Amino acid sequence: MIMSAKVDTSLPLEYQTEQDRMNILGFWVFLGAEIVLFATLFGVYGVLYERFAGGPTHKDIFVIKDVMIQTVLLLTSSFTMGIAIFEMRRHNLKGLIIWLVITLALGAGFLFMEINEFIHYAHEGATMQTSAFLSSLFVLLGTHGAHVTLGIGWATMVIIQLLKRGLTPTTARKTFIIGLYWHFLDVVWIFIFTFVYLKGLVA
Amino acid sequence: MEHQQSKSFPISHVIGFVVSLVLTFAAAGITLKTNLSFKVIMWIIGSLAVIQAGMQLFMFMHLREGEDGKTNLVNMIYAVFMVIVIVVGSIWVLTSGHAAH
Amino acid sequence: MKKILLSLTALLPLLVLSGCNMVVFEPQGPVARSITDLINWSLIWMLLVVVVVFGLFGYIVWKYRERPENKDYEPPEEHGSTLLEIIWTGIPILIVIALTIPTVKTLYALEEAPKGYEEKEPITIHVTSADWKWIFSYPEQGIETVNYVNIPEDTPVLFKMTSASTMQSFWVPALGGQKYTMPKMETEMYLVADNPGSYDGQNTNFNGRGYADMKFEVLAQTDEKFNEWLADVKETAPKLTESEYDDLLKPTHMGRLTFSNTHLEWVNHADPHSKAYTNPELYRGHGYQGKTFEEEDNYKSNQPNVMENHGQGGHDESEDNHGGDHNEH
Amino acid sequence: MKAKITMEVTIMSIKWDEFFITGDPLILGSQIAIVLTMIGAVAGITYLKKWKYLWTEWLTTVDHKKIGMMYIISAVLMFFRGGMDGLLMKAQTAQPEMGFLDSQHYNEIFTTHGVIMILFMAMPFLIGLMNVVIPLQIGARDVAFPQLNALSFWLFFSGAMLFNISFVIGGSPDAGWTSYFPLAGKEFSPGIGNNFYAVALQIAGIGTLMTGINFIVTILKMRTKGMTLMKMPMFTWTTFVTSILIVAAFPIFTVALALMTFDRLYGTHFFTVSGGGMDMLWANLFWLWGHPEVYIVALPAFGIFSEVISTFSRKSLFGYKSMVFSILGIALLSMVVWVHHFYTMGSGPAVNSFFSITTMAIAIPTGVKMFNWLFTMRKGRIKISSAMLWALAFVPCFVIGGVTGVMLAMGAADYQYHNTLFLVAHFHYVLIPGVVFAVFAGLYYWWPKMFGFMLNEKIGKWHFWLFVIGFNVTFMPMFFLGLNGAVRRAYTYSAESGFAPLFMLSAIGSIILAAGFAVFCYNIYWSIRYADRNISSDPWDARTLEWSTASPVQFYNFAKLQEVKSLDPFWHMKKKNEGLTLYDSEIEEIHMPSNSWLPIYMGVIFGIAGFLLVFEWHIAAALAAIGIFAGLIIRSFDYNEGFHVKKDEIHRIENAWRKTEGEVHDHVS
Ligand code: HEA
Ligand code: HEA
Ligand code: CUA
Ligand SMILES: [Cu+2]
Repeated sequence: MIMSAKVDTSLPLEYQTEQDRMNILGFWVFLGAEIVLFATLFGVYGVLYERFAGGPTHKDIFVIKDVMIQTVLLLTSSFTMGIAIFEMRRHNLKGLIIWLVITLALGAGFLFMEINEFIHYAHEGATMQTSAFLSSLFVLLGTHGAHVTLGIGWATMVIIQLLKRGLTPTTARKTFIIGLYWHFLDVVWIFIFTFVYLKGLVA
Repeated sequence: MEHQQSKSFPISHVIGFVVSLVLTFAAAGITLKTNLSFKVIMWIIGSLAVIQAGMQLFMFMHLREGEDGKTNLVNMIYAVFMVIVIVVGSIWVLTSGHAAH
Repeated sequence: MKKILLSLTALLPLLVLSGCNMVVFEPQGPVARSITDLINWSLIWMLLVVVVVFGLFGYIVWKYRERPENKDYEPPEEHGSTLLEIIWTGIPILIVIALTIPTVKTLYALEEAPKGYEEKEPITIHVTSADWKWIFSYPEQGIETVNYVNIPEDTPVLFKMTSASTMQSFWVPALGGQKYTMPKMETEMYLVADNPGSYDGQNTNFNGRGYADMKFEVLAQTDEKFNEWLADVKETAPKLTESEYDDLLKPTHMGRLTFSNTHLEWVNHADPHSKAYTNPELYRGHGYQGKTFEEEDNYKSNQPNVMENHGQGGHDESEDNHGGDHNEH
Repeated sequence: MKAKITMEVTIMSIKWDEFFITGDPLILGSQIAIVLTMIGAVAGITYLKKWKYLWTEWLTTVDHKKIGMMYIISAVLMFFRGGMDGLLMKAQTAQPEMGFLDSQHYNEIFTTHGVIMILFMAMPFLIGLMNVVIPLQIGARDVAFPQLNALSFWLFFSGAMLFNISFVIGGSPDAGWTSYFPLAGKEFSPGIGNNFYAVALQIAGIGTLMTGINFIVTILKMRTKGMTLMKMPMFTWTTFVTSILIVAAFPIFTVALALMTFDRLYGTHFFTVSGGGMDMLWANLFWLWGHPEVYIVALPAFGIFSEVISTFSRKSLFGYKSMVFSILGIALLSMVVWVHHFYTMGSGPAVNSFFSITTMAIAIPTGVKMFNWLFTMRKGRIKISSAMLWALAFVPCFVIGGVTGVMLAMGAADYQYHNTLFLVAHFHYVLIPGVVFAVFAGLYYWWPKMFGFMLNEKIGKWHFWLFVIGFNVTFMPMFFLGLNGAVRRAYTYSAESGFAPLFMLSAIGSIILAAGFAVFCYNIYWSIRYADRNISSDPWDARTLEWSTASPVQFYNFAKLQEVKSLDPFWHMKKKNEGLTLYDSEIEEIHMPSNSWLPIYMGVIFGIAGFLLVFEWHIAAALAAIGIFAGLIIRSFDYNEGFHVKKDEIHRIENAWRKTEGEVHDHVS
């Protein structure tokens, strides 16, 4: 914004101006902070994960089938988000928007499952207030879920802007950044899948 | 930026997607269907998770792309260092000494 | 320059004032002594560092200060000196190593019964800290005291420590270092007193309104006197009941109490699955009160801010309103 | 005061009798003072018709220099508040068994003192100086994200105000700045005081995190041509590394505070006694952030000293490379030492040994810096200006703080020092020389750059001597008190303890200290009224780029972006008389960002939502949170591209300051 907007057209749209490059770098740094944030939640979970206080344990509440579906939904959405960015780089606005919408639909599916999962837990008598284990579980999953929710809302804003303004360096940069965010949430999920669900289900 | 603009089929994405599905199901299978010890299973599935995360970073998020690719890499390495400090450090400190009930 | 002199002159009367009777430098037992030795060792090196830096600082600032005579002096371009930089990296490394070795040794040694006392059968005393008092249980002897603890001289005492409420820290500076007491956990510490005598102990970890007065006395006695005291307590002291104990745990100050049984009969707060004696109602202070959460294992009290007098020398402190009367103890 | 108010005044289910803190003259006085000040301010601004000016020039500004100044002004105010807390504590402990404050009151005061001094005084003061200086030092026209920068400020400000309001509404937090659980939980602190801690620090912390990101990108991407990483001024380096530490450490605090909020507001069991919670986990998370935090405030201070020492010795910094590596070393090590704050928790000798070694290791890079500073002065021509005095006093005072830190670092020895006044003395001996001296040095040094006039050097010396002597007299006795068994956070002590003379001495010292601070305030007042406005843009004959442009700096910083060839670029430009003049042909239009009302709006709405959350009025808080999302959405759709500064205007501004440059006198006595 400060540098006069010198445009380097040899680069993909989202990298063309200095300000856009700075935004993208800034977002990567922000992702570094997000990694630390989730690491802390994982650390907390790792410390508290066997403190059931007489309440339900992992095996009492985890349902592997649902978790697998959630995982596949999110993995697929990460893939479709990749395709969306791929289409953006080919300057195919329509393709971009279609793949973004598919991504969000998958994300919404994931969220739907997660909310159901929470309701199911509550039915089993497993709430955030039951035990330290459940507090840390709900907050870890909930933080991830809240990020997905935020991502959906944010991506919707970006889609509206794409529809209104078409593909410009600015909208391209915004799309690229939401793409990074979405992939990142998938990365976090991989670790939740492994170190929460699978770990809890090891015989 | 090197690739893609010209290509019409996102081959690397498809490969990445397939591999990530394979890794996911492999981890689930090892956890649920084998009788290995807890430690061994955790090491295996932990490694699979790290591989899969790395793949996302490089293949989907284009970590090293652009003029700040190197910065991004350093950023991620530092973040991983922090993860180890926070997770391993906390668990070590809080389960040693008297806390090792 | 002037400033260093000033701070040094400020230092001198202080040293005189406090005399050299600082409790940390007058250890009364082998545990405290090992720490004091470590501290003295570190002081030598720290003094060296201080002398070198202050000396260099004084010399350089004095010599190169701007004076009317050197107004025209233009300092040379200078970017560093590898040799010097290696020196002032290397020497501190050596100093740190010199400090590390005894530190690690002492850290390990403090976890065991002190050297020379391994043979002696230690006695075990359970310490339970509560708001704002210290409860000492002698499981082998079957007695319990509050706010004072008698120990035999020259005998290792193993304190097994826990808390019935907040996190506290058990410290008897004349006899050794401190360690935290925490609910549902157990920490351990060995202390030995060389000679009969009375030593001050206190909580150092802030835990609310009554913190400043959370003190106790350690009385080291000869074996004879100690056994006499034990016999006396067993004969004359009352028995502690569960309901008295519940009252005891309420946030109050009190004098000394003595019982001829221990609360370990019904609860050991070190057990991770023991009952939690928390009742927010008793901690209401000034200001806006939020909502509190009822726990299954809370001991229910429907009478906030009501506390009966209890025990000998009981001294209760009920609602301490803001602007209250805390100064009378 | 014993009478308990039993009458419950509840209107709209709010307990009004608990809402306002009543029954204490000190607090009543503050309430009246606050209301009067606010009425006075509003009336004054209205009378002077300054609302529009305030709004367009300050409240909505995205100019890094103005944001920096607002940070600094807030920090000075917070210093005042925190200092008052300190004085009250010193008054209470001046004599044994004093009845000036009761224990509850004392507890609240050291809690707010610690929090305010570290988070709302030290942090904003340093961030303020970074804001003013960094873009100038790297030859840029602003930070990477100017609007985000304004948002950072307003979030900090909102958090600070929310925290301070607890004094008069709702009740102050009282569990120490460390707020250890279980004490800080609802089980033992049912009042909402600690909600203020959890929520206000959260809001301010988010602002700080964004500052960190902003400066990392600014420094990586906006350095002027030719300024490689190894040609950056030292203050820029320390800011850069500090920003990395912020980004690495603050998210931990964010989580810790969120978990605290959940425990207190929603009945979860992270740190509670019941339900399987673990109190040690809070200590662990707090210090995982808290230790890096003390270096977050120390490192920029080291940067300021580097600039000041090198300028006033008229030499380039000795051992530049080893300075850079020692900063990096300190930053890396500072992430792996946190357990030294709870050696006494009993995590076993292996853990304690590991952390003793890492902690002591920090002495090594810090020592490298110390000696480099000393050798920068060697063979120099040391001009003892006010700014330089602070840097000089820093060296011996900080060494005392540092070596006592190393003594604390020795795990086994710490069993005797922990939570005593020895520890309190240590950290004041690092925080005050390391941070407060540094911001004073920075303020005297960069004041002319910010405002176009200098602070008075003579009054400055009074300020200096009173403050430094007062500081030593206040805190030196605490070392000895601690060794004699005096614990921290105790509101009183017995006459038999024998502590009385040293406590009295310490109290006397704090009065001298306060006098020093008062002289500082007077200096600002005097200089605003009387100081000469006709000074050069480079009054100290300094070395870095910020001195190559006007004082006060024109809003676009530089008419022409410079090219840099070496360290201390401005020094060499002056030596070679190169690049100092601006040719007409070099002037181009400059693109600048526009003001925005969004940051202050977000600050206000965060403050409101936070306030409602503190009082556990969840529905109202959720409604306010909608306002936050509205702000985010508006931001997303905001395509304001800024504006262009026309060549004529640049011409006019540049001519104005460059012409007078030759005629001014040098004011440094
Ligand atoms: C600016 C802030 C700051 C700084 C820079 C430091 C610097 C250091 N601190 Fe301090 N510290 C605090 C702020 C700071 N601290 C605070 C606020 C607390 C208490 C919080 C609370 O509980 O409320 C605390 C508490 C604290 C503790 C916890 C004690 C306890 O709770 O019992 C420890 C223990 O290891 C410690 C150690 C150190 C060390 C080793 C350094 C080192 O970095 C110092 C290094 C510097 C030097 C050593 C001097 C210069 C070096 C030389 C001249 C070279 C030669 C020297 C040698 C070889 C020794 N600090
Ligand atoms: C940067 C951080 C910082 C700074 C600068 C200070 C500055 C001071 N602090 Fe400290 N302090 C802490 C950080 C800091 N502090 C922390 C983190 C704690 C731990 C808290 C806890 O335990 O939780 C602590 C704790 C602490 C205690 C320990 C309480 C206890 O454990 O019992 C004490 C006691 O004396 C104290 C005193 C002081 C004093 C007298 C100053 C003085 O330097 C203040 C000087 C400033 C002024 C005096 C300004 C006001 C001036 C006036 C009012 C003059 C009038 C002016 C005009 C008329 C214009 N502080
Ligand atoms: Cu503390 Cu276990
Ligand atoms: Cu520390």
